Amino acid sequence: MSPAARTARYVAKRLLLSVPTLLLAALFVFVLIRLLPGDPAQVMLGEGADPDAVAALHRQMGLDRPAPMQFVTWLGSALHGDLGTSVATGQPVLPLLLQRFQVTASIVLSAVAIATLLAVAGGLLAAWRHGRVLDRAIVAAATISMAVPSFWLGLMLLLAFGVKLRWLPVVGYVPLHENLGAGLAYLVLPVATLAIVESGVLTRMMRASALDVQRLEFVTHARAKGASELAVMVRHVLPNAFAPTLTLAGLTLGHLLGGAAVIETVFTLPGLGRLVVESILARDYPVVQGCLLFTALIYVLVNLAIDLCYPLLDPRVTVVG
Amino acid sequence: MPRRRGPRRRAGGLRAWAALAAALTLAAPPAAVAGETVLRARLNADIVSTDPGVRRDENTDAVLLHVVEGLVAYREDLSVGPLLAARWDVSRDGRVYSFRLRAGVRFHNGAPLTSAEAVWSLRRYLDPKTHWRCLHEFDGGGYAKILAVAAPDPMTVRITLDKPSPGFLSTLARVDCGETAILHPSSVGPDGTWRAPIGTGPFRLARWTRNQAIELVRFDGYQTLPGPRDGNTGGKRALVDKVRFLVIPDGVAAEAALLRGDLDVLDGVLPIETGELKRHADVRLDVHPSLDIYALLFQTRDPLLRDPRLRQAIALTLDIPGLARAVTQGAAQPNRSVVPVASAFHDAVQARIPAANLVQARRLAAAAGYRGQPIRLIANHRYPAMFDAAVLVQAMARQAGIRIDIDTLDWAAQLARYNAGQYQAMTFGYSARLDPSLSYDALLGDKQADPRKVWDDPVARSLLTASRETGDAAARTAVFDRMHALFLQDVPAVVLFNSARIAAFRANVVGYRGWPAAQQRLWGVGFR
Amino acid sequence: MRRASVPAVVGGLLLGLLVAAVLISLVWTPVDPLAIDLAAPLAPPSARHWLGSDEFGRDVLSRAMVGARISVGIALSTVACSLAAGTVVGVAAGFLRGPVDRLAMTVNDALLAFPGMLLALGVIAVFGAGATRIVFALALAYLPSVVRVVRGAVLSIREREYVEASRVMGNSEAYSMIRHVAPNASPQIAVLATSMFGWVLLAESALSFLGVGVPAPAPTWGNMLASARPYLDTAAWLGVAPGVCIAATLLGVNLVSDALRDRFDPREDR
Amino acid sequence: MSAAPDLLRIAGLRLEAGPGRGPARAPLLDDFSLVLRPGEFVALVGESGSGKTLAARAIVSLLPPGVTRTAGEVAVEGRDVGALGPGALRRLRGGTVGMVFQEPMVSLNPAMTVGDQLEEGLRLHRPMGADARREACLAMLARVRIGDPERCLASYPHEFSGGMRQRIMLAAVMLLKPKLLIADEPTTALDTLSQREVLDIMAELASEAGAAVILITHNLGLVARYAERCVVLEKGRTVEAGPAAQVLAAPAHPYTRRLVGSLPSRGAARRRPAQGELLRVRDLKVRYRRRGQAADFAALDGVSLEVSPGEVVAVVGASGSGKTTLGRAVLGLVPAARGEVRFESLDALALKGAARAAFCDATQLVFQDPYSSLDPRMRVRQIVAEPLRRHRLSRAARHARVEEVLAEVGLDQLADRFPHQMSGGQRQRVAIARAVVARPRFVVADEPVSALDATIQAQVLALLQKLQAQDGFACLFISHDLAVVEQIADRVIVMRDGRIVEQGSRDAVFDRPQDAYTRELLAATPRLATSQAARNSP
Repeated sequence: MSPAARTARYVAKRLLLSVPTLLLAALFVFVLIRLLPGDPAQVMLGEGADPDAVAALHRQMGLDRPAPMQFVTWLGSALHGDLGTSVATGQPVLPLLLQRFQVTASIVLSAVAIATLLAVAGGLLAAWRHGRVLDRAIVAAATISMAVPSFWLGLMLLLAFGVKLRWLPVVGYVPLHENLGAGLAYLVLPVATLAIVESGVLTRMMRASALDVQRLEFVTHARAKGASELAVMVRHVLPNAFAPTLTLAGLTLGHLLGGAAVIETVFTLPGLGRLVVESILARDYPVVQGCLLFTALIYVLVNLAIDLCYPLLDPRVTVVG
Repeated sequence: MPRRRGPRRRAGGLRAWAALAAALTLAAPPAAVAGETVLRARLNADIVSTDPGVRRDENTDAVLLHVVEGLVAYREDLSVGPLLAARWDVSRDGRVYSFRLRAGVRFHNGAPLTSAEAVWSLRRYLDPKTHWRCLHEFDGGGYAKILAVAAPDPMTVRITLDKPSPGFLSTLARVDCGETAILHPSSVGPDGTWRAPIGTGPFRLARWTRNQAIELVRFDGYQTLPGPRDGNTGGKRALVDKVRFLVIPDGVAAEAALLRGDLDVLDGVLPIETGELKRHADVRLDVHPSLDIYALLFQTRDPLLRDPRLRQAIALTLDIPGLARAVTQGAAQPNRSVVPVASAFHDAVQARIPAANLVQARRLAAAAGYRGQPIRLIANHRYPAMFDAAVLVQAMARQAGIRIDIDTLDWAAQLARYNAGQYQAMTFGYSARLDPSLSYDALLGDKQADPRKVWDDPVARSLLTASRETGDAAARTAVFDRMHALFLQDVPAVVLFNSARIAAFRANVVGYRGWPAAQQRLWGVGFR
Repeated sequence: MRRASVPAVVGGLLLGLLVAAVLISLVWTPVDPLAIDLAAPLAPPSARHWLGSDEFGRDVLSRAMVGARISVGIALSTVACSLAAGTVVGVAAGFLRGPVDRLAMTVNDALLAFPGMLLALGVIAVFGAGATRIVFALALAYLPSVVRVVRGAVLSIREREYVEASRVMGNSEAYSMIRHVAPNASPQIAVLATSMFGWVLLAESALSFLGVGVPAPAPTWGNMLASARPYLDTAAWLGVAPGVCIAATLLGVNLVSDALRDRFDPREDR
Repeated sequence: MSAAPDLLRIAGLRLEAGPGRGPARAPLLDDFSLVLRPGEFVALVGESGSGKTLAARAIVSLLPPGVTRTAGEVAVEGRDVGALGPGALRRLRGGTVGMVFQEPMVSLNPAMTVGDQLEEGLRLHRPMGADARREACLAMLARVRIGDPERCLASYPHEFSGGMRQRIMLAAVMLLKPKLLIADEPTTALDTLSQREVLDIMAELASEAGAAVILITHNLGLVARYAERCVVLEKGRTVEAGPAAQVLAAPAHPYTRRLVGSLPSRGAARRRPAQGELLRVRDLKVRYRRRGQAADFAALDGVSLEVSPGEVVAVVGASGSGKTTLGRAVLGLVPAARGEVRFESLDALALKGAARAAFCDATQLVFQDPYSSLDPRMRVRQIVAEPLRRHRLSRAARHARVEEVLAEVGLDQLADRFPHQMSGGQRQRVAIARAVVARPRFVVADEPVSALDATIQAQVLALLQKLQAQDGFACLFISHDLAVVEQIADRVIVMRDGRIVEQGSRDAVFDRPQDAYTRELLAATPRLATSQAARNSP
């Protein structure tokens, strides 16, 4: 079997295996959201609403049918790519969440990429200067960044760069494909916040594995060959020490792609996380169900992508179809 | 595999570069025409539709009332005045209303306003398939049933009711009914589905980017009434070329946007956020008392709280002015009465607020046999005022040895508990009701039939009926004063305050003002 | 005995301070942390309120001290619950393998595929906010990660030679699992526990920020921080105290756990 | 005085750990001097902790963090290494002085192709075109006898065996034509045949290139075979130096004498122990499934053997010969595809429940690696007591037995330690104590001494022999080191590719090997002339 065919088979198998996981996730969401006290019709109509009007809206939303039947119907159409329509706004769920996902993805992908770059640079530098002042400083900075709540940091950055210095806009969002420059300006602060918050743990991970790898003889051997320190760290230590950091970055990515609710709230970004939180609060069942199923799928795909990256880093790892 | 990957990757790269180049050249910033004035205002959540009075919430009402207009509308003092109707006649039996339409009014598509559009609009609202918010007011469930809508001539609309109704016009004018706006039939598609509002308002809807912004453009063919702005009627002049409503859910972020100049008007500022704004010279605040009611509700059927003495004891622990000041940073009016402070019926009887008396509170609690049992008080984080009030109630009751534990639910859950009557106590907010009868109606009723009702007192209920049957102000004042006395005695709830609607705007904005109906109005608002 | 390193001393001091604050708060706080003083809201630090007072005139220092107890209590109980449950499930899955493992991992993956924060949000929406419910919700949210780490550790450790040696002695798999595998997975579990402690402290404050945190009036660092947000410019001290507390505690935990790992892990030569 | 400067001159070198605060610690290396002329072959001999590796690393200024040079001078080609700038130092490393390390498994970068790693050095030191570089690499790989060098360049290290990796390492180093080659225990992790091959190639390449060699080893046999001169180190001090043959034949220093004396030697053949059959293996076959390969791989292919009570049977063979699998298969730790194992006439592979437990009590396994076979979280006393767990013994009796065994292995003072607090030799004693505490009748010892230093190896071997004689258990002794086998075995089984190629009594196999493979193994085993002599003397 060629490596490509083997990879394809592996991907197919993994996707197939994730079907029960996704079904189970869908069931979880469904049960959880239906356990919530409160009624979308009631929330929409507010405190003064007439009970008859609430009941009518309830029927209109299709919520008067037995829950298992609703689940089966929903799942059936979900399998056909139809996630239903929002009970609150009447929008189709799939386009809605794809549109929201774009926002979240552009922030999260760039933030995790930047955090990983920071982590690689910081981790390698710290490992290289192990036990010296620079190492201590990097570890301290990483630890502190892990200890700062993201909403707090976001707010500080917003006040400093948005309100006081007026360098960057503070609210709103422009899709990158509409206007690249303005879009980027809106992304800077949320991406920076998220990158700083996530870089701490990644840096520590990178440093730890770089320290482990540094002890191995091939690193000494590279030095004995006359390789420069930069070459030693970048060519020999980095590729062998990167896997755990990559795993962690992947996990972070998987979780954040499902919505960085806090960051999205602070910076008023129309992202997936805010959509889910708002939908939970509004009891907008189809949106919550759709979003969380989508999130679970993203998580599975990100994990798969990460697993496919390992063989690139470590030739000893092969995918088994 | 690696050998095959090379060229393909290069192709992908080229595509990406091409796309990037295209993005850079095509995506110019949104055209900012020189000299164009844009007023930017904030919504704390996206509107739910563009269909007035149908799929709606407060934000939707506020935005759409810039675009559409009804026959009649509220004036500043909440009385009803003409808008699209120039005048109206009521038949002697009070059942037939004839509205004479204003001449020269045009829809956004250029079509002139005639009785045909008005009849079409009203009949559409009365069709149950439309799901009009206020349908049940007119289908026999509410004050009066509309029997017929007719157009005797091109400029007259005639509505026939089954019985006389003093509240008919003010119901038509209601903001949450979408002012019963008159729309052009092209607002809906051939199959009757909603497309977009073609109204007669001073602005027309230009663009709705979901969850981000709604853009309104000045309607050049608008014909304003003479005189100054008066509620939702009077002179309605668009002083700017565009109004852009930005959806900014987070208060602090919105405030930052205002301070930075990304926003011109920030309506719905939370009282706790005003401290910061007051310190900025280029920001002005507009504080206007609201007709809503914040109250501490008790479940009078609860085994512990069924004893009025315990309820009285709790009420006596409360320093209501202090609480109102702390919760709203001094913006709200403390009020122990169901009749809002801004109401004309709020007189000296209602204005007297009993002072806190911890000694007596302890005595009453002991008399009621209270021995430190915890009382669960439901509150939510969605509305900070309800939450903060709960915190203060807890702290104040504690001073008299009454133990209150706060249960924080999300708003939907609290609402469900409210509707089912499943609580011991909760802090709750009633939205603005424009008449004290309506305010009392929200609380008072048969608990058996409607578990939402907080207060189930036969005398008070008959008084409520009496307050509706008369239009005489003095007689109604007397009724409300008696109800207030009963309310203070029975304490099914402790009204705490009527909140204030606070708006902040940049110093160069002129003409912005709040009003009792609270919905933000951006006509008559411009730049210095 | 090696001399304690500077970071370890700093970490120890920070945690010592925390423990002292918690212990003192059991018997004494400068002011009743729940007592409101509507006459003096948002007072800056003074002789009466060392760290100032909040929007209802409550003493920030006293609340931070009591908040330490609640926040740390929540963090510790969450970590303990989710570690206990996660270890049982993880060890069982790694030990039994086969269909049980597959089923457990499918359920686990499904849970893991949920953003933990949203899971917590949902659980709290269902059961209402409250310290014990937050512990339950967060423990549930972190459970799948624990199961994954523990199971991974179990699967790798059970192939080590000393476990094989135990098998050679004729010991049952269950015995080997309890006597050899589980204890040797403990360093990895301990590392996870310290990171989790930090996550939970932050998650608690994020939940407060999203409005579903520990209900007032009980102070936690998280809800103090969240409710200080509107006053960032006017009353900065409101946010400083809980912010510094969270950061210092996490710093202390990290430093001490690094030091402990250096000290007790025989494989970690310098 | 000769005109050419010495290639290497080390004088009075002193290395210490850390900045010397507190009471003066013993230096890691003290007053070490060595002069090397081009083309010389010198061995540095010593056990773990003797400072031999540090001495070598000091030559290229590659001391581990925390180790500093506090006195002395190191000069390569007349230039002080300590005074070189970073650039000059990098030119020295690899270009002038090449190094080969001990662990072939970790001395090549697993994430880079062999080609990239070979070329990296060339790119740094020998400016030439890409094609010329590739040619040079191919030629060198062929030179170190790597079949299919083209393919090798594109492969990753994990695709090669330890011996091949070490030859690739050698190629990478010799490609740069260094004037001095430092080989730090280059073959310790290899089996006898690979060891022979690697060292032969190394010696050959060095003499062709005229490079001097410093061979760091604890194996005196290798010193005897390859080195012209040798320096013996003990705990950082040079105890003896001189021509290799002379030092080994007539060691002057007591430590050197002890080293030489600790070489395994053949004792008198023991009286044939009790007859009868303790273990009988018939036609045993074990298959492994390899990932991504259709066919199974036969690790054991029809092996039959017997072990009598109290007999020591050695199994020898190169890596991959199936000897370790054999040891595990007879204990039922690896499922057998076919064949039978009878222990005291019971079918050992089909035992269940109590019978299986009884079998486990009667048999034990000593692992090769004393670092990984002891639970790091248990104290020595607990580890040793564990096999007694299921025995119906009183607490006191169990305690007494544990103490007794600990005393026998000489660890009664260390019973409360954790494994990581002990040396390798001590750990292996713990493992042996654990194996014998329940008085088994059969012990499989899988390379029990190959990870240990020479003198420790001798002690542990002696201990094992003593206990075996005293308790009378039978032993399947698995080893690749024929010298050790020669000392301990009653009978020898030679394995290759999962089959037994020869078996017989020790003397028969060693003195009159029948199979060609056995002869090859014997020839590859490094020996001292002296030990040969000692063996031949009565």
